[in-house]
Amino acid sequence: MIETLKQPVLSTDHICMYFGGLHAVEDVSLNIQKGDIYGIIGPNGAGKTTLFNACTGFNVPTKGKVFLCGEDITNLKPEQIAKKGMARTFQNIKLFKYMSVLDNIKIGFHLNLKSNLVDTVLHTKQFKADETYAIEKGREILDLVGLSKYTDTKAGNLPYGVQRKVEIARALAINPKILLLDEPAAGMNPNETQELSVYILKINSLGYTVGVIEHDMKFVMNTCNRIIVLNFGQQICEGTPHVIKTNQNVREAYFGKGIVAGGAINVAAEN
Amino acid sequence: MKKLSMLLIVLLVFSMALFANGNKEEEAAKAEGFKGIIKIGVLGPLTGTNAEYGVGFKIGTQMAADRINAAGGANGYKLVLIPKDSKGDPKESSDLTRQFCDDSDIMAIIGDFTSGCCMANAPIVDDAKIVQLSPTASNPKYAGMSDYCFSIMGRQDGEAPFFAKYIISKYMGLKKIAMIYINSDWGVSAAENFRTAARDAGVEIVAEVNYVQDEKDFSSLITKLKAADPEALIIMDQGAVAQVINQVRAMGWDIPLTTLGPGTSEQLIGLTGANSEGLILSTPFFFDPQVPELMDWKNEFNEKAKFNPTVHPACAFDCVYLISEAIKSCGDDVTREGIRENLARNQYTGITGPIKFNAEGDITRAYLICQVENGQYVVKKGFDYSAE
Amino acid sequence: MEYFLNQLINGLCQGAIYALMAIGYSVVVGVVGMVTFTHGEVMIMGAFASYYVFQYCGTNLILGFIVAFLASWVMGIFVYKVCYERFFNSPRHISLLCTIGFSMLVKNLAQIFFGPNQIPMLNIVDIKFFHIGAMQISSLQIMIIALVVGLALALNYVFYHTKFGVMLRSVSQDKTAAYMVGINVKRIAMLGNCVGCGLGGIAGLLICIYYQVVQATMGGALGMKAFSASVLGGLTDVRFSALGGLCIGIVENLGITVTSASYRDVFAFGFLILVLVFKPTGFVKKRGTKV
Amino acid sequence: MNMLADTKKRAEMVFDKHKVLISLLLLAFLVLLPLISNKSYVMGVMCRILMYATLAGALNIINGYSGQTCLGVAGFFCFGAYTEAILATKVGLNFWLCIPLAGVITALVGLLVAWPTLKMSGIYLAIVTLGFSEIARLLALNATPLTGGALGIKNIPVPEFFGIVIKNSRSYYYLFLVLAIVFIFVSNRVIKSKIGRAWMSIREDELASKSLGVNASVYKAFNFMYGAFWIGVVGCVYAPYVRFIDSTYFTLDEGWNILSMVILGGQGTFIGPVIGSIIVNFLTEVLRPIGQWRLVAFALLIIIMMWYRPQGLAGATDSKLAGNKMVKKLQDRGKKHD
Repeated sequence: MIETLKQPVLSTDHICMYFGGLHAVEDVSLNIQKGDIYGIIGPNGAGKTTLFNACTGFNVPTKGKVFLCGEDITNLKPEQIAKKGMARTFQNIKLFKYMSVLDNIKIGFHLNLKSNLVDTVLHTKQFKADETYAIEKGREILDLVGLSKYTDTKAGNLPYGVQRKVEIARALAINPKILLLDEPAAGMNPNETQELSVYILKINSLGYTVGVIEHDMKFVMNTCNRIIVLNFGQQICEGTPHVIKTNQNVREAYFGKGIVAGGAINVAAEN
Repeated sequence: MKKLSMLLIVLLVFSMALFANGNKEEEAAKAEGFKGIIKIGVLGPLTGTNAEYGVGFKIGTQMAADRINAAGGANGYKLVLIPKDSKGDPKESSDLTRQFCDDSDIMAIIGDFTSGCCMANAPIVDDAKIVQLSPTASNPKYAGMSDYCFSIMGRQDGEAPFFAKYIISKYMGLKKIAMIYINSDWGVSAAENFRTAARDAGVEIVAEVNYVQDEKDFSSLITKLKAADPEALIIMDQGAVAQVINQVRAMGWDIPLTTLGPGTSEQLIGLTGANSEGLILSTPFFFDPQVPELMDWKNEFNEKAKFNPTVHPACAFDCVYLISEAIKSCGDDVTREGIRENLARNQYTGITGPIKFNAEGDITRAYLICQVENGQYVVKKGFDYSAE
Repeated sequence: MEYFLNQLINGLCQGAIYALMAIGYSVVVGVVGMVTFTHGEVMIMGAFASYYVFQYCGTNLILGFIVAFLASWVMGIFVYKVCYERFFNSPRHISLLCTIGFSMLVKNLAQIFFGPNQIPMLNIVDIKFFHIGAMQISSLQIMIIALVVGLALALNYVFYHTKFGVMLRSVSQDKTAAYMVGINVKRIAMLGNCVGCGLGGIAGLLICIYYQVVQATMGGALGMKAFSASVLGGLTDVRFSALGGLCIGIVENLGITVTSASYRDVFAFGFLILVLVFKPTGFVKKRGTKV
Repeated sequence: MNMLADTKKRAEMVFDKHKVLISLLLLAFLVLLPLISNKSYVMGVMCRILMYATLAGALNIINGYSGQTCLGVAGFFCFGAYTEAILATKVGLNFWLCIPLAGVITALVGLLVAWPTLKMSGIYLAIVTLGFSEIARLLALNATPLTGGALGIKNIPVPEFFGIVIKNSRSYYYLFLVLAIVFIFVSNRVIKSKIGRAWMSIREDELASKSLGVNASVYKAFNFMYGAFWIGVVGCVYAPYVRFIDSTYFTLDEGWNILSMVILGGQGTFIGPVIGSIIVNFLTEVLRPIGQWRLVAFALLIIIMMWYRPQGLAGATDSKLAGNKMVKKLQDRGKKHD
């Protein structure tokens, strides 16, 4: 019991990601516990998204390992990792624009549907069960996250903020152990950001573990219960919002201290 | 679901368009003093790579029909030709053949150009019991496919042996030759028959290569043949002969060339210029400058077609006459079967020479030896092979 | 042995022509960023243009090449206007299908206006032969190889040592970025397309001189060879595409020497597919622009 | 504008109501057509329409639903037809057994072709399929002992159905009709299932569908096999219909022809290819007199279609197939909402 509590949902072990000479992620180790809302922050080019990609199998890390509930998923393909129970969203929304919101969710259920070609052609019990399951669960999720009024609208026609929420809802459909959000608040106005924060807290309260990349300090501080700060690929601090606020390195990373900032600019120039 | 009904409407329009037909020609013909009209379908590739021959068909047959009608028609009936473009595509050809078969006015079909098309049509004409008389199909398998299939080109297994026996071994007196042929139904059967005949005639084929339709680069093949160092090269094709000749010369290989297939085609000389000088070939028929009516025919054709005829339109010309003869001997009740019977029975001598069908519906022709001398085809009667 | 060397020379010559076609092709694909099926037709148009020039102004090779280049350049403009200009933001397959339609259009119009038959192109160059031992090479073959190498080098220079070349490469790598730094992307794309087509035209003329015949229906097969050659070269890399062309030519001819010419395209495409199986992006390390 | 949209919606609702009726009407019309006119020409054309409708439909499964670019349809067609011809003439296998066999073999070939290019961008698949199509034709032309080489295979035995010999084009009309209906029925069910959704999600956004656990490569491969299967089946029925096949039946032009049906008719819907087949074959008949210009007309039609309606006449308007216009429209809407 204690162990299961102790065991992190997602953990990376000294993970490195190099592109040629560029060290995008350098020796980062993080542990996301069950129930966390785990913030990953850092200035532009700090390697946040790269870290995500390394975790979700879109890039294979150069060194180090990734564990999902203690299971090594380092070299798996994205779809396999998704199957293991890790869902993600993208920095630039990747909805199926032309499909209705419900259909988007349905595709999210892909992994939970068991019917094969024969079932499909003959419309066996299995198939009918699957379809009904997909639709009902889909509506359920939409109700849960309060998007039911959009059920049959085309995803592409929705306002930006709502599209975000739909994308997250779709990620929930695969019933993930952990949900990784890549800059969900990007390009949102303050109100939308506010809504989003509430939305994420709600999802978390439903028992989902969430990892979120964000620039917006305010957003992160209000939403997350643990935070890791990256700078030029290296983790410079990890802890509760309070710890972060008071951490010297973080201040330097963001507001600059001569040398650090200068060095930073040089490095940036090189890459 | 709008789409479904859209589909329905399109279908209706479509079928209406298909069922609509009707004709006034009958009355017109009667007015001209004919007993009635007899329609003959003409199939040929009016477009596509073989367009030259298809157009030749169209004009050749029309010339024949005009002459016959001018002379009071076939047994009092006016012959009306219905030329259609099969593009040398078997599918297209089959559809058009079906169309002909449905039209009860059409009594016989002349065509198609390639053996492939003719063989694709064979089952259809067999069902419809209508004659398909091909001027040019020379695939030995073709005529046998149905009682209603005829060809007057003369079969490969007629011409190829003649070529091996008389031209290569007797006339040219060679023992080692190389062979390049097109990998098509025509070319393959030609090569096959040539091989057997050559074996009998004691001619050794030291090298043989083939290529597919639309081949353009023969250099590596020629190098291959050259390596075997034969005494002469025989080219079996209609379309690409000119290119082969040119490329043989372009590779600086001056070897005696002979060709089986194109006949006395003016286009060939045009395409090869000086390269084809001395080219030896066999032809079932030749526009002999000594024979005035042949020259008239040639000139008349040239006026209409704006290019000189090969043997093929001449054969097409004869086909129409064959049909009209068959109609004549049918007497008054002209039926498709009747035409078939009489066609098989009749004997007729056209501009391309005497024509008498064997049991299968093929004919065996006598061939001439021609050679290109300063840009002209000249008949060589080196010896009288017909005596043997 | 000499026999094989002779075959090798044939292959080399063939390959050189493919290489030239491929160069033009990869310029088009590289700069425009879309795959085309019209290249074959464009080449043949060039050949026809210079054929008529030879007819009326006597056989002047230099003039012929210039005319072929310009004619195909003009064709390039049409292709660009019809198949590319309005499709930069669309899914790739649309412009692809559009080029297929365009090539059908050109091919059939050509058959209507120039006739479906072969047209002779005799004695454009008077052929001499050079013998090295038992293997021989004709002046025509030498000319072709030399011309192709020259053009390849010239193009390489333009690409990597001139302002225009820099623009072309920038557009081919990232249209938005190029636009940001103030390059008139559409115009450069069109120019690049035209350059590629022009080179195609020269290739077309060379082919027709080599085969001594020009025919409206020749384009399709050649276009596909150009396509496969530049796919071998990673689609956008000029130098590797040339290499791809050479390889296909040699593989074809050596294949033919051991079997028969009926298998020509089997060797060409079989080789292509094999390479793709083992090196998914052709000879180059990584694909330049995403096509 | 709004009015118009409303009327359109209302019209569609009406049609939806009478959906069953309309389809029944259509079916009755098709079944009774031979009684209206059993001219073998009309029947021949109808056979061709139905056949190409199925072929185009199968191609549309690949190009339209999963957004892959397959240009080698003629090659699969060739494989199917030759499989039947060889099995029927050399082995003497029953036609009805040949159908599944031909389908499966073609499907396996499809897998073989698709596999190397699954990980690459679509264009590689395009060129590989194109090359495959030529290779298939040349193999048919050169593997003389098996395929009869250039002389082709003639006198392919005609199938029997409980004693009824399926010989004339009229009986083949019914055969093709049944085939087309079965194809549409089965494929419709597949598309409206998990599998179909996966295909479409790949078409719309491969990365996203991967992130949702859709195994893109496997589904693409399966999609390719599924399409190839049906193309093979059609080929299998086609062989005894023409009684004589050789390699000239399966040139690239044949491929372009089928492709143009899909493009004109519409991708990503079932009705699209059918309409495409009708239009193309209908024009083929009507425009015969103008000879070569007919193909010019087709080419122009394709270009115009790509310009103004990339998804085709009856294609899936709400899909990536519809090109950038749709995207723009959506973006504008999105902006308005912000």
